Amino acid sequence: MAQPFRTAEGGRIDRSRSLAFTFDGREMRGHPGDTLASALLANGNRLVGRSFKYHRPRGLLAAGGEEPNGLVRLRRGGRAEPNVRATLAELYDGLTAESQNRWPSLNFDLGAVTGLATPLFPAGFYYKTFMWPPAWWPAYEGVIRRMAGLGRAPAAADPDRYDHRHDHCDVLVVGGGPAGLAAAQWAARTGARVILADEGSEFGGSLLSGNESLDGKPAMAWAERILAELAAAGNVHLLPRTTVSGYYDHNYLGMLERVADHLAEPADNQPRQRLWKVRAGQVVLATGALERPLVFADNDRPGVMLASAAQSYVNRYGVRPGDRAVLVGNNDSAYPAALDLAAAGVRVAALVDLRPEAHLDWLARLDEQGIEVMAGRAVTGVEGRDGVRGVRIAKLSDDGKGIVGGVGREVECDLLCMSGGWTPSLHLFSQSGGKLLWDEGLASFRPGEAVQAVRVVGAAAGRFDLTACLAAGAEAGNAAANDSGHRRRGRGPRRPTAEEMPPPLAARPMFLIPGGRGKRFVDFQEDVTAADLQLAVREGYRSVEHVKRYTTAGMGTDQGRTTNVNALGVVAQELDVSVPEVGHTTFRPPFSPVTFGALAGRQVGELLDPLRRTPMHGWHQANGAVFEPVGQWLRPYYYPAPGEDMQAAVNREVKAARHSLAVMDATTLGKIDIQGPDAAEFLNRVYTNGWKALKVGSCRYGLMLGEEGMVMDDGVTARLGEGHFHMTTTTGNAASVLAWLENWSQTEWPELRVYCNSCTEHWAVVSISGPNARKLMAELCDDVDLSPEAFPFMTWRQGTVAGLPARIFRVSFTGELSYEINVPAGCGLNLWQTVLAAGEKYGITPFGTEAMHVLRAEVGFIIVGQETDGTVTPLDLGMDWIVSRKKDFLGKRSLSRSDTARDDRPQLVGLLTEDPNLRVPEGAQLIPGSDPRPPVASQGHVTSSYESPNLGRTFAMGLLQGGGERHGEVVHVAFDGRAAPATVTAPRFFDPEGSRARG
Amino acid sequence: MAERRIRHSPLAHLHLAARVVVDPGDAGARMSERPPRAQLAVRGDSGDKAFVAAFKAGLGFSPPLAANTVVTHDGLAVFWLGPSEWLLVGEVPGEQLAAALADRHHALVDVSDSRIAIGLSGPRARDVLAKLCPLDLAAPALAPGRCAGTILARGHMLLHVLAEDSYDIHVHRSFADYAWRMLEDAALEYGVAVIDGGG
Amino acid sequence: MARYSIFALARNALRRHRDWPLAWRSPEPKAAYDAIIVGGGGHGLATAYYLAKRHGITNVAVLEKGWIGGGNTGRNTTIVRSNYLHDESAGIYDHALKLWEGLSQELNFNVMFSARGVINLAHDEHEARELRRRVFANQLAGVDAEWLTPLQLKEFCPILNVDPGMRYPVLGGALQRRAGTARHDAVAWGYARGADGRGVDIIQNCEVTGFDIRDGQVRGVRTTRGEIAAPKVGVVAAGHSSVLAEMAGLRLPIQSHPLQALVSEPVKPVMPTVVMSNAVHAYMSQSDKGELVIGAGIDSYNSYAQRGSLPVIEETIQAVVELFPITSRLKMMRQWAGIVDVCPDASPIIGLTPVEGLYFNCGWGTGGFKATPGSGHVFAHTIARDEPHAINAPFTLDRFHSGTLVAEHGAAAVAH
Amino acid sequence: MLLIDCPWCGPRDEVEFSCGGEAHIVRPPEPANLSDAEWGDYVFMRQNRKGVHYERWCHGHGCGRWFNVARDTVSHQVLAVYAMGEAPPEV
Ligand SMILES: Cc1cc2nc3c(=O)[nH]c(=O)nc-3n(C[C@H](O)[C@H](O)[C@H](O)COP(=O)(O)OP(=O)(O)OC[C@H]3O[C@@H](n4cnc5c(N)ncnc54)[C@H](O)[C@@H]3O)c2cc1C
Ligand SMILES: NC(=O)c1ccc[n+]([C@@H]2O[C@H](COP(=O)([O-])OP(=O)(O)OC[C@H]3O[C@@H](n4cnc5c(N)ncnc54)[C@H](O)[C@@H]3O)[C@@H](O)[C@H]2O)c1
Ligand SMILES: Cc1cc2nc3c(=O)[nH]c(=O)nc-3n(C[C@H](O)[C@H](O)[C@H](O)COP(=O)(O)O)c2cc1C
Ligand SMILES: [Zn+2]
Repeated sequence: MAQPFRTAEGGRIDRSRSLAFTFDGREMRGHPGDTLASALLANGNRLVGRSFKYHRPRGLLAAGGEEPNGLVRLRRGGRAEPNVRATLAELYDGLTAESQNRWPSLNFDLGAVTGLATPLFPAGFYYKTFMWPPAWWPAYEGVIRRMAGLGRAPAAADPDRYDHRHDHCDVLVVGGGPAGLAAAQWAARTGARVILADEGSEFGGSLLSGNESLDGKPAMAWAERILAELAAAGNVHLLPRTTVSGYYDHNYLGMLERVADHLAEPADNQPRQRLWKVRAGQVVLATGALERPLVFADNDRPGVMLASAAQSYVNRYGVRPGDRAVLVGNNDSAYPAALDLAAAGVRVAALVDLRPEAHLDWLARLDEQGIEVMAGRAVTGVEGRDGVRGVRIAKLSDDGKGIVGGVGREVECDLLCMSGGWTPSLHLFSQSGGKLLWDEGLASFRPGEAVQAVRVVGAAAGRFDLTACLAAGAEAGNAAANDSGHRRRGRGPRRPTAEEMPPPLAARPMFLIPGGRGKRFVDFQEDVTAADLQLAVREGYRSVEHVKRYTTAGMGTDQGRTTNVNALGVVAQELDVSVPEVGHTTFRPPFSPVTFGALAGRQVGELLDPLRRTPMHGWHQANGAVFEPVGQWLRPYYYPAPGEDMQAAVNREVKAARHSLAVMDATTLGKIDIQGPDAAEFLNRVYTNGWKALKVGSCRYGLMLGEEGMVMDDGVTARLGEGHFHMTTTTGNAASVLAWLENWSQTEWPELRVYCNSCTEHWAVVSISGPNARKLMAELCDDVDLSPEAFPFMTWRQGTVAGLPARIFRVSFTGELSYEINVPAGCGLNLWQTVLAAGEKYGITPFGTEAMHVLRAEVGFIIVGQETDGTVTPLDLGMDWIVSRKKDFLGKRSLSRSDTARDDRPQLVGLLTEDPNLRVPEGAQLIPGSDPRPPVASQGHVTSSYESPNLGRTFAMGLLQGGGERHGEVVHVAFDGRAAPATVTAPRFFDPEGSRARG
Repeated sequence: MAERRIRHSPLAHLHLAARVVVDPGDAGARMSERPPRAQLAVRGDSGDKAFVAAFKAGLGFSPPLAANTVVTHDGLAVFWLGPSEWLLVGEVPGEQLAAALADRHHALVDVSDSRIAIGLSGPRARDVLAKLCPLDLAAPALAPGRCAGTILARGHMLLHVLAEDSYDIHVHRSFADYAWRMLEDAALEYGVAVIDGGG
Repeated sequence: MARYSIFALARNALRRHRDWPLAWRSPEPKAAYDAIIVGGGGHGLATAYYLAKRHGITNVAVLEKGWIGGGNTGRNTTIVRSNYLHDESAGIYDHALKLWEGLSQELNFNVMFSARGVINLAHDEHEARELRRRVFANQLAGVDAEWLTPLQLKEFCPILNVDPGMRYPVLGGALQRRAGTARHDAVAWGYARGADGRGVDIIQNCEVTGFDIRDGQVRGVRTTRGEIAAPKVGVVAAGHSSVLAEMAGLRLPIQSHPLQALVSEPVKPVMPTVVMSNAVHAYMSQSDKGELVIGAGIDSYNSYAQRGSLPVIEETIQAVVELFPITSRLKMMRQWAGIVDVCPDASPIIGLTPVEGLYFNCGWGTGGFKATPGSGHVFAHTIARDEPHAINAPFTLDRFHSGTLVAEHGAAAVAH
Repeated sequence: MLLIDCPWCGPRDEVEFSCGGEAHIVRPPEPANLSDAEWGDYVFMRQNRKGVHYERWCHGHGCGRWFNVARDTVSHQVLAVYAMGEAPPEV
């Protein structure tokens, strides 16, 4: 298949191989080395997309990452990716791409009718209309939403893998053009650890697209030599296809490596993309400069292109972007571009120089090629809708603000190349905190003083001659390495010399070209015209930030890379101030859009967050447990028998605990070993109750408060020795309680001799509960006297259980006779299985967290985080008995604040609904009356609500205003428009004396 | 009842033994589960000379006092975890230490079952680890023989550098499955071989 | 003030949009005003608007150190809802929501308030309990709220992942249908235009550097553009509240943290509502322009730099990809941060201070955008009458002494 | 991502630490003798400086030690790191 616009020779493509691809279903061919953009052009396909707002036909403006128009949907199915820059999409065999933002097709787009009504759609028009009638806004909004947006998101999940990678280096060089290569070479020669990253598929930067020479040879030959040297050096990491996307605090940079995007799909186990997170000692930014478009009427027609892009297409890709070209520029760049085009067989109809005088040296060279140069003139209009057919060239007035001598002449052409000057690429420098300074000569910003350890070199620093770029790169690379403590021994690499170029002639900054009637686009992607910017200013949106937000200039996927400076120029002109007075908007990461998948890395799906497993986890799984997430743990929620629903299973588990024997995996409880002569004093300060009198061998329940007086955690702590305690915490708070203890002991009470060590992970805990618990224990343990007198409630013993060394705690969260058996975690499964086997005769039943909750609620035990929510004091819980009056403790003073001491605060109560079968939802509200219609002031809420097979009815607990004094009163439980009467009771429903647990 | 410990590995459900190969071939990463070892947490003030002397006496050699260092002696590795914290792994002289430290403020906690170690080695071991850990693995601070408490993805690890391309990754037992999966996922790109973790 | 309408657009189109009036003037500051508002964010501008409109106090200046709306008003994820837990909070946020519902018409400026619903997901029993508690509390307070099952959620938001095998499965969610989003910048501009049209001077690039306080009474402010006198000064400076308080010799219980957000590239509509998740920490909506607007968490340290860090963004996107798997191949287009004024009980402070004539409105933290109209409305009342409106009476500074906190942590953990 | 120089372990990434807010707050020795206002100030009022901020960090994923940091809240530059109990340095 022919590629009509492919040059006969040249370029960095592999002509020996041909690749097939499709665009909007049309089959075409290209070569390895092509991008989708260059291959489309080679096939004569210029129309690549429709614009955001007006749906104007658009072609390629650029050849690199700054491309605003050529955004396509690449690949299909779960691999479909919207908004891909065709200029960065490397061609592979079988590539499929689709155009975007058009319906039904790219050539015939109904959306373009909005183009007819464009006068009604100036900047910010939507703020001024769609307000009437108010009820219609959702409909208006629906239309706006459908018109806006660019590509379509894929409909299926992404099959690819993404990787993350940390790295550290002495010198990170960003940009592998001549300046960056020189910097990397010089830095590497010192032995420093160097990373060189470039967005492109090949290193070389602008050298890939130009045809400069170094030491009399093609400059790329030099580049290849340096690359070979760097590749061979052990201390250099070369990262092509890697965009440095963000420059964060303390020289931390984010980079996106496109590992497999140039392939049809990643190889097995190969990530598609990799996010690098680099902490760099020193950074050298050699990010180059971007050519600016010129702002004239209809400057967005397909076939209008940056001069450097045209050069890139012919030189790098062997593609003629047109047959007959006109070039227009305000600086020297258009001249070499004209020569390169001519050399590639493009007929160059004219070169239009905005400057009053042409560049004489270049003029001579163009003359040789028979190219007409027209100075003091500008392109003021473009013919052709779907592609350039000709341009209008008129004479500029002396001040450049008008046209003189009529509308000018029309020149036929199908390609218009423009150069509006160069903008150093300073996004990363600005992100690093460095200030940008306006440079009048460049008509752009250049880097000011650095704030972090960063240097800017080459075109990014506003230096455009090759020799100077190389010198600056070398110097910066060397200095950066020195600053990171590495020095070269011996002489530096030889500095190449570039061929002599004609001396530059000052550019003529001109942000707005007069004449013509069509729209003058400043931001191609966001469809923002000069008139939009001017309107914003006229309406009072004068800050550059307001202009941006009102017009959306610079807010597209390219973040206005090619257009920001032009926009500032237009705004400055309208405000009649200088550009630096206007200032610039903030550069933010990322430099180029970064795939969500890459940001997420491998922490998706089951690796999203650690899933903590107890030693018995596998058993629970194998035995059909339904799990509930508690923090990072998964805990058995209940164990349904075949055919059982949750309620039936829970009832069965609850009954087993009350009537015979049940067993729970309590391993997830937090456990902290506390040792030291001052351990008891320490506990006295962190718990509300007293600890000094606790006997060795005994346990005590404790409550911890924050300094604001609210319950933070609870648990049982045992005294193992005079200065030795074993504290337990709730599952969810294990880490935060340890941190809390460390915080106080290290920072506030360093004089207390105490050490806290987490031993949560060391112990597996099997908790057996029920009237038969002692019998079972007796079978498993023969070295502890289990009699109630010898081993009473709230004590602990060291012993051997099932042949395992164990700490046995006689504590109970279920209100039944219970033993919490702690064994080294590696033996946990073993103990669990032994207990189950031995308990079989008692019908031992494993129970999950739900049954545990029912059991503890029946006997009125609270759960921190359920009965409490960070606003509840121990007094609110009716736990005055645990609040010491004698000593100070954390949070104590807060309890006597005027509000906290009020007696009508929400207080914990029991609730028995009139209907014994009604299980009210947790969270339901408590109201005095029976009418739940709003507005009703709530008096509290239900914290826990269960069905109890032991009580033969439902029951609940709740926090009720002044509830402590309201036992016996009937209140209403309000939810979902209902109000169910319920009697307020004490929050204890079963075994009020607590004799069962003590038994 | 006589003691009869049967220890289960927190990685048992992964059936690693069945995957063990003798020749890892060209796999970039080799992973193994290390056998369980006794572990003891030791607390005391490294600024207290008498404590340090007693600690040394209890060990029979000088404990590591510099940050992120390990002293290994006769089957016992002593890891510096912090200025008042060490982890002993291996032939732990528990009673000897308790006796030696009796007069100084200290804490000894048996944490033998708290952590397990995953071995990671092979030509790409460092690359694998660098995916999950923010430390500069090439820095002198992590030369062979050093250790560091740090991050492994969203978990915590005690990293022990055995050699240029060989690490022991000590993780808490409940995180072992997560750590293994994360490491293996990170290593897939380079090829993974499960090898024997030694006895 | 010329009215905005489709007819005005058509008329102006004929004149090539040359004659649109200024949305607001840019006057030089006068020597004295009846009242000064410090901070030209949404809350400050709304305060000025209601002072002029409801209280007839028009000799007012809004002093803004940068550009109006450039603080958190211009950088928030625009979630508007009123389903807070406590009656005090529901009171002020629902007051605001009612004002939102007619705000475009009131201001004659389309603020694009879009009642597309806001969903809060529950991923464990604890979250489900807390969310349902809120639903029930809201039902009593007259704030619309309903509970959706995973299947109903999927229907309401088809791209949501409700696979029971998720690491943190979705157990259900609370939906407030009247809630939604609004166009944040337009809120500042609409109030500015409305206030300016009633005589308020909006003075940008004017930083307050000190207060003139004599005999316990405020007399005016010092600014980078000179001294300006006023017997009443209302400070609405969000992340900078502590800095201004210190100038006035006051202490606030506020910490300033960066709160981050990001947008994806614009895509065609995929996200019909707003989804917020606490356990899998992220929240997401889609703007009318097409970007997915995603909120992250706060960075843990105090900061006045409006920039955040990469790890917070990574975690957020991990959550987003988990909740919305089809977003994996979309791309982050821009990330930024705002400085939020975090109060210990996650509720604002609105009212009088020990200095006579000096009022503070702050502590909105991560969730004050939604309150903008209501906050401005009651703050104007507070300034005009020198006493709080019933709606803001609970939000005193004194509550940190008495302990009468309005603890909205549960409702505010992902508080936007 | 801040780089924080742990006094023990050396420079480590911010994610290894937790930030504990303002440093040098002393718990009142006799809380019972304080007024509600004085106690409230101790519990809730915190410096929130724009500029140099003295704060506490804990190296939770490393040595577990708390220490003090002087940091600029605008530039995020870490100006000093010093031990618990030491007086804040002039920066
Ligand atoms: C990323 C992010 C996401 C958020 N998401 C939501 C959300 O989804 N929903 C929600 O309800 N809320 C959200 N919020 C919170 C919300 O943005 C704020 O609470 C709200 O906008 C505060 O408005 P404001 O007018 O008080 O403050 P701002 O808009 O910050 O205005 C304060 C103004 O005071 C000015 N100022 C400061 N100091 C001085 C001085 N000395 N002199 C003069 N002027 C001064 C500032 O320049 C600023 O313009 C979010 C915030 C952030 C940062
Ligand atoms: N005649 C002129 O007016 C003119 C103008 C501009 C440039 N030039 C020429 O261009 C050359 C400048 O060399 P240079 O090395 O400074 O720049 P360069 O343009 O050659 O190289 C810059 C490189 O940085 C890469 N890059 C940019 N941002 C990046 C990022 N965020 N992440 C990764 N990679 C990124 C680009 O892909 C590119 O390869 C000189 O040869 C000079 O003569 C001439
Ligand atoms: C709701 C919302 C939507 C946004 N959409 C875009 C967008 O489409 N394109 C863009 O570049 N920035 C967008 N931004 C980000 C702004 O450009 C800007 O980053 C943010 O307002 C913070 O300001 P700053 O970056 O100038 O400090 C959006 C911000 C918000 C709050
Ligand atoms: Zn440390």
